[in-house]
Amino acid sequence: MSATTGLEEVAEPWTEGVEPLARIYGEPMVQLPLDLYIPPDAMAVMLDAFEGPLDLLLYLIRKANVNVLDIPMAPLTEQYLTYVEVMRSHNLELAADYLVMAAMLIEIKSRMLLPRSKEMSGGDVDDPRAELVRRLIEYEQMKLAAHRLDEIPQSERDFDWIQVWVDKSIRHRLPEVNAEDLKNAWATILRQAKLHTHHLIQREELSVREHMGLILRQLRDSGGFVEFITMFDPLLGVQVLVVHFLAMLELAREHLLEMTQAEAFAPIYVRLADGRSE
Amino acid sequence: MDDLNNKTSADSVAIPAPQNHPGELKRILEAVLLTAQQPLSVSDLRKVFVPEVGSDTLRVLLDELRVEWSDRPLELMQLASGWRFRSRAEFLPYLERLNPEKPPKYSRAVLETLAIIAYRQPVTRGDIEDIRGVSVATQIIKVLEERGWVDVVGHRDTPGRPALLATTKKFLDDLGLRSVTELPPLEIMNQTMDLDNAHQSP
Amino acid sequence: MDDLNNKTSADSVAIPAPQNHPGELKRILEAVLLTAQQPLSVSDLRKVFVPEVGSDTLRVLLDELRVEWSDRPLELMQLASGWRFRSRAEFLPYLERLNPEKPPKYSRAVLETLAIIAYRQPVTRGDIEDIRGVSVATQIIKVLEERGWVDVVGHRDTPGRPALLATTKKFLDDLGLRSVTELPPLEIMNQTMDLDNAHQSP
Repeated sequence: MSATTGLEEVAEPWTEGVEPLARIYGEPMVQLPLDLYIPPDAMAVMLDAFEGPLDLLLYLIRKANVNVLDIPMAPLTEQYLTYVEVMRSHNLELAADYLVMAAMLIEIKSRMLLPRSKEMSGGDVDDPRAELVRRLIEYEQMKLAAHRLDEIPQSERDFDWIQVWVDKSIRHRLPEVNAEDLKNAWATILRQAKLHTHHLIQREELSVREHMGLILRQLRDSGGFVEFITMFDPLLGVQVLVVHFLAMLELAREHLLEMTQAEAFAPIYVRLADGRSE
Repeated sequence: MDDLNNKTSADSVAIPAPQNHPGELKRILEAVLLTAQQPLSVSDLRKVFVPEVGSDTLRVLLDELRVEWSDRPLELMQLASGWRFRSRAEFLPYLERLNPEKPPKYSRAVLETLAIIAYRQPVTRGDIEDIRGVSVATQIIKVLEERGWVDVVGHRDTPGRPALLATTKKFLDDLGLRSVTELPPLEIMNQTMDLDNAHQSP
Repeated sequence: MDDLNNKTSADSVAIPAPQNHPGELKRILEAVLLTAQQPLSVSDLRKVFVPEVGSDTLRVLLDELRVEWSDRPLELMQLASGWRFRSRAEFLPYLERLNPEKPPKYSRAVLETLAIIAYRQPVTRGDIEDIRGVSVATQIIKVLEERGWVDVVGHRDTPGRPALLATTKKFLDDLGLRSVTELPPLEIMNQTMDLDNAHQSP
């Protein structure tokens, strides 16, 4: 009976160093003991051992080997009160819960003495013990569940989670920049400059600036001196060609390149103005 | 003109290993799970891969990984909040020699309270007291809350609006469970407790 | 009650596998190293074994382990303070996707310099200094050049023949732009910012 093993283990925690109070297995008790002697020093250990009045009651019921559905209320109440009295007489701090339970037991016992009233529905009898039995059964169920729960392997106690070292320093992360950052940086520059007249940098203007860079790169990579028409790729479309041409004029205006033509209709040459080609 | 800058763009930052190969995917998963700070769900794990990898593919790979590790010192667990590696219980004695710190042990009062919360959730402190038949010290609930195993999930609409307690995902994770339904089934108490039948037999 | 716990934890912990077998020793070492939160020296590791295992034996086993892991996602490192597993660098990009960290940031000086080069290209260092009103450290240009975002596209035909800086294709790629024209448009000053006027001297 797995249901009983858990209880048995819990029912005997005070046996260490103290004479065992009871054995549930071994010699089965058919009758409740008529009187009860508890060694005084065992009492303190005992009080610790019980989780409360329900626990104590369960213990007494098990010790007596009685059917929980047919608890003999008189002897059980008597035993319970004896325990409680002993605890009190030893000035042990007794939780009020024990006294509440004592009152409940006495009440049930007295109701048992009254003639039982038949339910309207028929043969069922309203047993004054029903609520107590329900509670005992539910508590025992949870007590066992607690025991099972504790048997499940638990992190830290029974195993460790794995978290292998990640050494971030072995990867060099570069800062990330987005277009918005650049806009904000520009805004900061403006605020610093504290100037008030504005105009908008047009996309067209930027596009010309981009092409200025491209042309300079192209010239640089081809030795700084190329024929004008090779700078244009008709496949890129009219708009690009126009921007490219404007960029070239802008570069010429900024003296960044020179355009030369020996005579009318002769090939036009473009040369970097930094003089590297010379 | 595009080729002007080829030189610089070729220098780009360390390219991650190609992840299209299933074996490579599995190695990546393994690395991620071994280094993670918490259990990782399949949707967490999907974030790792660009281009995306389907959840089904990941589940297959996770199962393969679990099998691959089955005769190795760690085990890959599927928990309430995801997948995580843990050390096998058989190695605990060795690990303890290195870190002799004793893990927390809970009193019966704490364990019974935890059981009631786990099996009867959501419950109020009053419910717990009814079942246990004693008042529940604040300290007991606090121990469980601090462990991250129990938290308040609401309030019952009764006078005083008492807090409703339930177990957390961390509780399930720490016990290696995926769901509360994986808790050991409650003993169906034979109403007689059967002590008589079991032991009272000459 | 403590004895409840004692019993159960004793149950859950299987008896340690016999550790005399070298394969078993290696599995234990592996488990201990995978679980450890810090590097373990050989003398730390010796504490794990009862009966004792010699340092030489341990070193041989550690080397074997390192070789066994050489094609796996972790590597066993021998550091100044001991042995430790770590994830291989190639998996870091994946791990980062799971825990995105704030990337490092460029200083304001670098960002402003970059902004000026991007919006006003091609520009000389002198142009940048004019706009920012402060001198531009060589280091700043160097950072941008090393990143492959900026390069010299020519030289202005003025005294000193200063280098003309422009952004590269890699810059556009890294910022996810197709062209500089996709940079956000912005308002600028008419006068001071008008580089054309500034440098278009007769």
